[in-house]
Amino acid sequence: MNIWIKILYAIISISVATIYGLILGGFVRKIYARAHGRFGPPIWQPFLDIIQTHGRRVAISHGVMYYLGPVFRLGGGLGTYLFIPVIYGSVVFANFSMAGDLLLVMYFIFFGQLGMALGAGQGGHPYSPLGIARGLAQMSAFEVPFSLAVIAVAIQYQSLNITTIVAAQQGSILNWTLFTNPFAVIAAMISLLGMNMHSPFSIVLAPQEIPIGPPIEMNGSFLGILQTNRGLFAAAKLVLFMNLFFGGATNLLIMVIKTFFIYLVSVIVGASFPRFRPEQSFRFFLKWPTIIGIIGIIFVAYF
Amino acid sequence: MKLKDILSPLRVWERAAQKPWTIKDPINDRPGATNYRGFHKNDFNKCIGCGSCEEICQNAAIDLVPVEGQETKDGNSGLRPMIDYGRCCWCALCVDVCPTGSLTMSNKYTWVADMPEEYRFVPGKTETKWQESEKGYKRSEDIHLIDYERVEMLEIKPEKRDKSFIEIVKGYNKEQAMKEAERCLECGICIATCPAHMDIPAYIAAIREDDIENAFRILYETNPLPEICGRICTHKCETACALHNNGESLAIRWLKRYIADQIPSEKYKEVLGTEHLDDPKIGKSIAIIGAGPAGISAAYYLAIMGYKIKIFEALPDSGGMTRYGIPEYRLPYDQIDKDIEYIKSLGVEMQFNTRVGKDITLDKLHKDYDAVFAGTGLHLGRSTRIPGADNKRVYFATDLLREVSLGNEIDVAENIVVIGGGNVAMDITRTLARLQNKKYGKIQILTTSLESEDIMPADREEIVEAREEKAIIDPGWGPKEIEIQNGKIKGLHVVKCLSVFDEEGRFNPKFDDKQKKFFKADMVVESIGQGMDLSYLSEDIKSNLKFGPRGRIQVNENFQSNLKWLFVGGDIIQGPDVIHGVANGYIAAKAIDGFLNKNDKRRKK
Amino acid sequence: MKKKDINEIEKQMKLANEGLPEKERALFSDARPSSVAPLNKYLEGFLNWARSRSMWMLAFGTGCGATELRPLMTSRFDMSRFGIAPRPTPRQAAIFVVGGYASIKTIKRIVRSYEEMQGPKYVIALGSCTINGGMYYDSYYTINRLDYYIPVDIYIAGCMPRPEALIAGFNRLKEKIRAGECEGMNKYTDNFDWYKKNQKQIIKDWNMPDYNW
Amino acid sequence: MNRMSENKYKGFEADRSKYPEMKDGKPVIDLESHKYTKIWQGPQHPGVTGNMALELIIDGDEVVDTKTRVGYLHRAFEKLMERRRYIQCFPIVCRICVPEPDTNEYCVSAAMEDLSGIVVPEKAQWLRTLNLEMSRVGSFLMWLGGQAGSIGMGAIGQWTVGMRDFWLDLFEEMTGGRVYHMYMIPGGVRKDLPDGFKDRARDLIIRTRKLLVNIENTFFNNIIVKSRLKGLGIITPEMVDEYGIVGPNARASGRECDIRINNPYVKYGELDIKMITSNGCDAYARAELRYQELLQSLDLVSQILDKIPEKGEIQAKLPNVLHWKIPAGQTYVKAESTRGEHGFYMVSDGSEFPRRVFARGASYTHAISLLEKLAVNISISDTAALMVSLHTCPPEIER
Amino acid sequence: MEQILNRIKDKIEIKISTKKRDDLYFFTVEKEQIEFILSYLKEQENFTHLAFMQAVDYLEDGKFQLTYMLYNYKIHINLGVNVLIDRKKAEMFSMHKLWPHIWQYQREIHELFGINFPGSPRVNESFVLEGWEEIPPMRRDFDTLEYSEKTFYQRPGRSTNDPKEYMKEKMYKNYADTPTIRREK
Repeated sequence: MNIWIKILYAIISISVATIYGLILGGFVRKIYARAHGRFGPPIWQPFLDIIQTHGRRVAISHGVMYYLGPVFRLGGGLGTYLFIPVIYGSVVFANFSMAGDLLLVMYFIFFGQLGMALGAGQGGHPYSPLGIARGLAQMSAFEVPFSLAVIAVAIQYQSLNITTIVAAQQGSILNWTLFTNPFAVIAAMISLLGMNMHSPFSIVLAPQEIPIGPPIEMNGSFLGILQTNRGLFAAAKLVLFMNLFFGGATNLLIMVIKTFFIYLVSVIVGASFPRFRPEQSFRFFLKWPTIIGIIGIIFVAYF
Repeated sequence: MKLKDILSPLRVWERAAQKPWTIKDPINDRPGATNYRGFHKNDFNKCIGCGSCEEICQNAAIDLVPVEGQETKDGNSGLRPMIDYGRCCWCALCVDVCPTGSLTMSNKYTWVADMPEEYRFVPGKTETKWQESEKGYKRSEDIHLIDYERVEMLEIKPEKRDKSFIEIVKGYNKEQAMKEAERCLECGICIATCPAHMDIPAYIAAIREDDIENAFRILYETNPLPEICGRICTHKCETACALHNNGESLAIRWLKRYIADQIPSEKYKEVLGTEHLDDPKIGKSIAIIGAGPAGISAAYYLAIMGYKIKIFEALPDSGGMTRYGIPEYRLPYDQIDKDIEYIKSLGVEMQFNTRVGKDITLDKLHKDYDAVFAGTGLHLGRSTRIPGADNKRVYFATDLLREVSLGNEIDVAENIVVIGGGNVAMDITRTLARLQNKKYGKIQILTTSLESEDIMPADREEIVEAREEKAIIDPGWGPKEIEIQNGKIKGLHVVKCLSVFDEEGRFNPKFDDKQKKFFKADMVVESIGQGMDLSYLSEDIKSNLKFGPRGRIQVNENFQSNLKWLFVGGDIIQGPDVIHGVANGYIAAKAIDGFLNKNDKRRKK
Repeated sequence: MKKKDINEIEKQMKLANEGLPEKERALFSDARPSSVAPLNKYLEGFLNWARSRSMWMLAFGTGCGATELRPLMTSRFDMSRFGIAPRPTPRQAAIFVVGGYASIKTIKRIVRSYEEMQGPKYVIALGSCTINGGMYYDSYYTINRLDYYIPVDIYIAGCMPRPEALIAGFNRLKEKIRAGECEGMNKYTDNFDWYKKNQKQIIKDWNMPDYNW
Repeated sequence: MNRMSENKYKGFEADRSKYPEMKDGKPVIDLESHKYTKIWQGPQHPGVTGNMALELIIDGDEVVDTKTRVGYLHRAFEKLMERRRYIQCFPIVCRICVPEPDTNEYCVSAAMEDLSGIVVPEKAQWLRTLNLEMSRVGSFLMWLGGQAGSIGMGAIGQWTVGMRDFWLDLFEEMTGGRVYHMYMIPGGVRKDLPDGFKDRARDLIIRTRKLLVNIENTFFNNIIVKSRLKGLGIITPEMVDEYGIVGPNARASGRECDIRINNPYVKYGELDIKMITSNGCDAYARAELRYQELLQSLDLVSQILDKIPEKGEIQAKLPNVLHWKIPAGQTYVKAESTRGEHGFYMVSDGSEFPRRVFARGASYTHAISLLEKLAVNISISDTAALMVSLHTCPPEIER
Repeated sequence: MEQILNRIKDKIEIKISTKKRDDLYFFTVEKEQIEFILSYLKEQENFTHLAFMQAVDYLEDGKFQLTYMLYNYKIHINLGVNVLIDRKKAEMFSMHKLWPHIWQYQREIHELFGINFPGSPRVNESFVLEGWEEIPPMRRDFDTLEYSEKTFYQRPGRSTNDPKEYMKEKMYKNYADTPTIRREK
């Protein structure tokens, strides 16, 4: 296939994912609002917010790294997304899936955060490093069960290619990892809670504790990029989970339904619980999910 | 760790299934509550611009500003509150304190503006969306920030007073006076209404401060007869009182009396600072005809300005109508003396039993003195001129009152009818009632008037008290004829009076001839007004003098007649009442001072 | 022009930052803020539309007014419906709701937060206290007129203005933004010296840079 | 107290021994060493009504030293009242505490009545009681939301603040004001209850109870809430006197101090009211106690609604308020607010203006002396929760 | 309570003692006795709760009155202890040994009244005021309105009319002032 066509497809795919991610974000806000007993913002509110942030006349910068922070973050989002095949069998949404892309994706999930840490650190506000410390620590923590789950999946399907993993799950609903290896899925879903940073794992932004943490100094277009990335990255994560554990999707509608329900888990937990203290959060991830993850591996490896 | 603690929180989502609380359109869906304290409204028809709202506003948010179309008149300053919403805290104290109840609040509460200056507005004038709004906070009748009830004045009971001429009203004691003085709002609207423009709020404030001497000095600034005025003033100020709009007006008259009563006569000079006035310095002298309120007032102010004064009085004592027209139970003679003795002590000479025009001519006064002030008053009675009114047992009230004051015996009949509805009618009614009671041990006196009870010119309390004293008041009848048999009066025929004034406000009574009544009487007293006696003016002067309507001498605003040296004031010009006389005398005194000084300058040139 | 003169002018264009200790001056910017002209009509119109639909408010509740912001944010009034959202940091916020009286200690923070906000920025002043001192007109520690210290776009009457009045205020602000009438930020930079003078007159211990970039 | 002896709470007691240098009982912190970070929380802080700053020295996530900075809301009420007539004082005092203004109104009115010997009519007393208790409900509701919000559970805050708004609707009907009621004036109250008020109030009580059941399920039976609030900010019973702690904070440490019961004012003596105490001593115990008190307040409101007389005077006669002088003297009137003892000390010198008015707010010691002690050795995540758990209301500190 | 008062009267001389209500008493003691009396009340008589401590400025008498409001949880009675101190030499003993939280009252009084409390912790730290340069604002001789007008620019353009003067102007302008009394000198 021509590389240009591939790039064109990738752009389409990215746009769709970003728009979907943002709409999903808007929709989730509405769901939260219902739990609060109110109507909530319109679902296209995230788009308006992005336009508005980009429309700022002044955007103060704190140095080179400060520019790079959001860029890295978006790079992380893009990187994550671009190596995940979104729709099984579709050419347009195949992205750059290749052998071993699972490892690459896992790296990119981390990558964005690190970049952000650099940029936010340059902002100079004391709350930024606090937030970064929390964010990185928590990420390291939830990475453990997540990695264990991924390892379990890799062992199970004997592949590090997401497309292969998805392909292996086709056929029947019982082929999904969810049913073939429930322990790994539970471990992964718990770490997804941390990854989505809804309560009780919203310790990074935590407006009541460290006013919004790392992006405290981010403004204007910097923030706009971060927000765009939030849509894209959310979509990427959900698609990844869908692919790894819920049998992937063969068309857009299934993708939307599946990812929405995956996201809903975070939302349901998020509205019900307050925030953990940071160390509680770290301890939590290193305790139950890790054990479950290990059980998952043992389950795949020996049964 | 309990499983319940993990699962129970998920019940948060129960709420999601319920209807949200959110108000769909908050701006329009939610009017303020019925008594919400929203933006201000003001009813200009009620507002009198007293400024109580300004006074009580703890944020200094209210200014009083003149408003187009609101005229300044008696009892209404013409000012209206302008509220600065850059200050207001919507505590509604202004609404609660408003004595007229004109200031209220709507239940509207949304006002957004770009410029802060917009937030100053005059409720009632500035066009607002909420002026017509019905709901909103109004003053509750149940709460009292201001006392609308007067401190009760102690009076002698009717059973005890109806035989004697001792003073009925006892006057306030210190505690009562302080309490009454506390009710004052200090708006000052009454000052304009008082003919003498006394500084009423100032002396009431002095009472509150218990600084009677200062209060007394304030009284004497414009009124040298506080004891007299403190008892029998027509107290027009009290009708203008802001409290009058929603309750009983302040007892200004009684407070004035309280002040004057507190100062013994020997301390007058000390308090007023007039110890060393004995020797007139200017060397000009002024003659005053009539020792009534107008004359005495003029004399006092001229005297303290350093003129030499001589008063000529036809009757044997000073005071004019206050002594000879007002019964002693309202104004004891020693109180008149207290006021007048002080003025005498300033070097004012008084020559009694000297009728100008008879004992001494006006021309001579003109020749001997630099200026003349005439305050001769209304001493002649007016007749109804109905058939039978010329009988000898038909009297004028003024004549009878004068006789009583002079101590002469009056032939009181058993049945008396008084015609008239004014204060003089009440005075004569009650005087004759007392005399009847003394003579016959019972009271059979009836007073009738043209005016129905609600428009009777007499003071309410006079009517009430007269009734308490068992006199019968039967107003609303027009006298038709006095029935006379054999030269003796049998009674008075009256017909129902429907209205006294016509639509244009002129005196033009209408009667209903079908409703008739007959009042049995042996004696009839007419008290329908008084006339002036200008016989002291010589023909020569009379022909030079200009006269105004109703036979009154025409004077300018300084009570100067067209003969520059002659000043006229008192009942013959304005009134009739004491306070106008005092005010006239005061103005005339200053005018005389100005007139003489001006002449001085001319001469020097 | 001589080089010396140019240096002189450049020096005048710089802010003195006199409140800062000597060694810290280098850490802070001493450039003057400059006004930014609006873009061309259509683009600016589009941005203004977006700005009016996504109003990010600084969650700095100064004074009593903050009390009514809570019902506004929560279920009964739910301002998020109108695109209004609180932001915990001034960098991201565009609307400053000054909720009533501002003591000297607070006005210092208000000025600082306002300057840290990135333009275009709008100020809504709540209640009597910001207009003419309100009930604290005679207090020695509260300001009387907010517009002497920062430019104000909208005033809402009340003490407190109810949430409904606040929504009406936001609606009016939306109209103004869409009409392109809210140039408070440029007004601030254009009259920078005047505002600074007023601020420094009441904030006696000025220990921050002259302009908080 | 039993809980106190358990070992697991010991770790949370402020223990400064592990810090490098101590001088005069205080840690010496050298910021230049780059070991510590100085950070300001506030002046704005969600969960706290009003502006108050915490100057924190942190070591990583742990707070090493705290200083409370107030003054952002200083309006000099006491100075202003010295130049206001007595009647003009009551609109201004309610601004001292925004979520619960009525206690201030009551105290200042009662102080004037006490000094001038005015007796408040029966019905006015009942209306005052109703108003005070309703304001307690409103304040507790708001606090509950604040406590939940401070640890990141937004839903509770959304519910309770929304519910409080319904109570504000009742206030609006009753008093004519939404937030600042300015209802109790010296001598009595300003308005009688509107028609149908009692039914609406009873209806709202039922709705509030329903909501509270929901909150109990979701907030108090919540594992994370328990894990965060238990053991946080322990007030030992000995500290109660040392720090002048009052109200729910002291009651949660076992001290029986409720002015409504100990020194009954208005009509509290005629109501069936029980002292609620707890021995938990920590933030969770305080939250639970306040929740119980909220339920009790709802009960009291319905009791008052039953007992309130239909007819009667609502205000005693005052002299003309424009020149109302109060005889010289001094008095101290206190009432139980949601935060504890709220009192007004008023000194009159016989003139038309008060000589001195002092508003004693419960937060005065809670937010400064106590908070500075408790907010040491805790995670920076917990400062907000701790601050809210003491129910600080900064405006009544600086006034 | 009477017994307690009698016991105190046995120990020291009380100048003025008033019973305001059944649960509120006040008495005045000398400055030197304050330390003793407060510790006695706290230790012996169970007045363990210090509700507040405040100052009142009696400018006319040249005195500050300090009030310590104590509360007894056993008998539920408030007791106010007043002390008068000289305004010129405004200084008071610090009571922070008895109640640790009193330091902040003392800090506030120090800032707002300018009364010194030697030995009180952190007494010189600023409490509510920041950058204050005038005399302590709660003193009676500090005029807050004047300061506010001078400093905070009231919005111009307001003017008011006194109804009294306005009506005089409109209705009886010529009714001029009282004639002056001409006296001999």
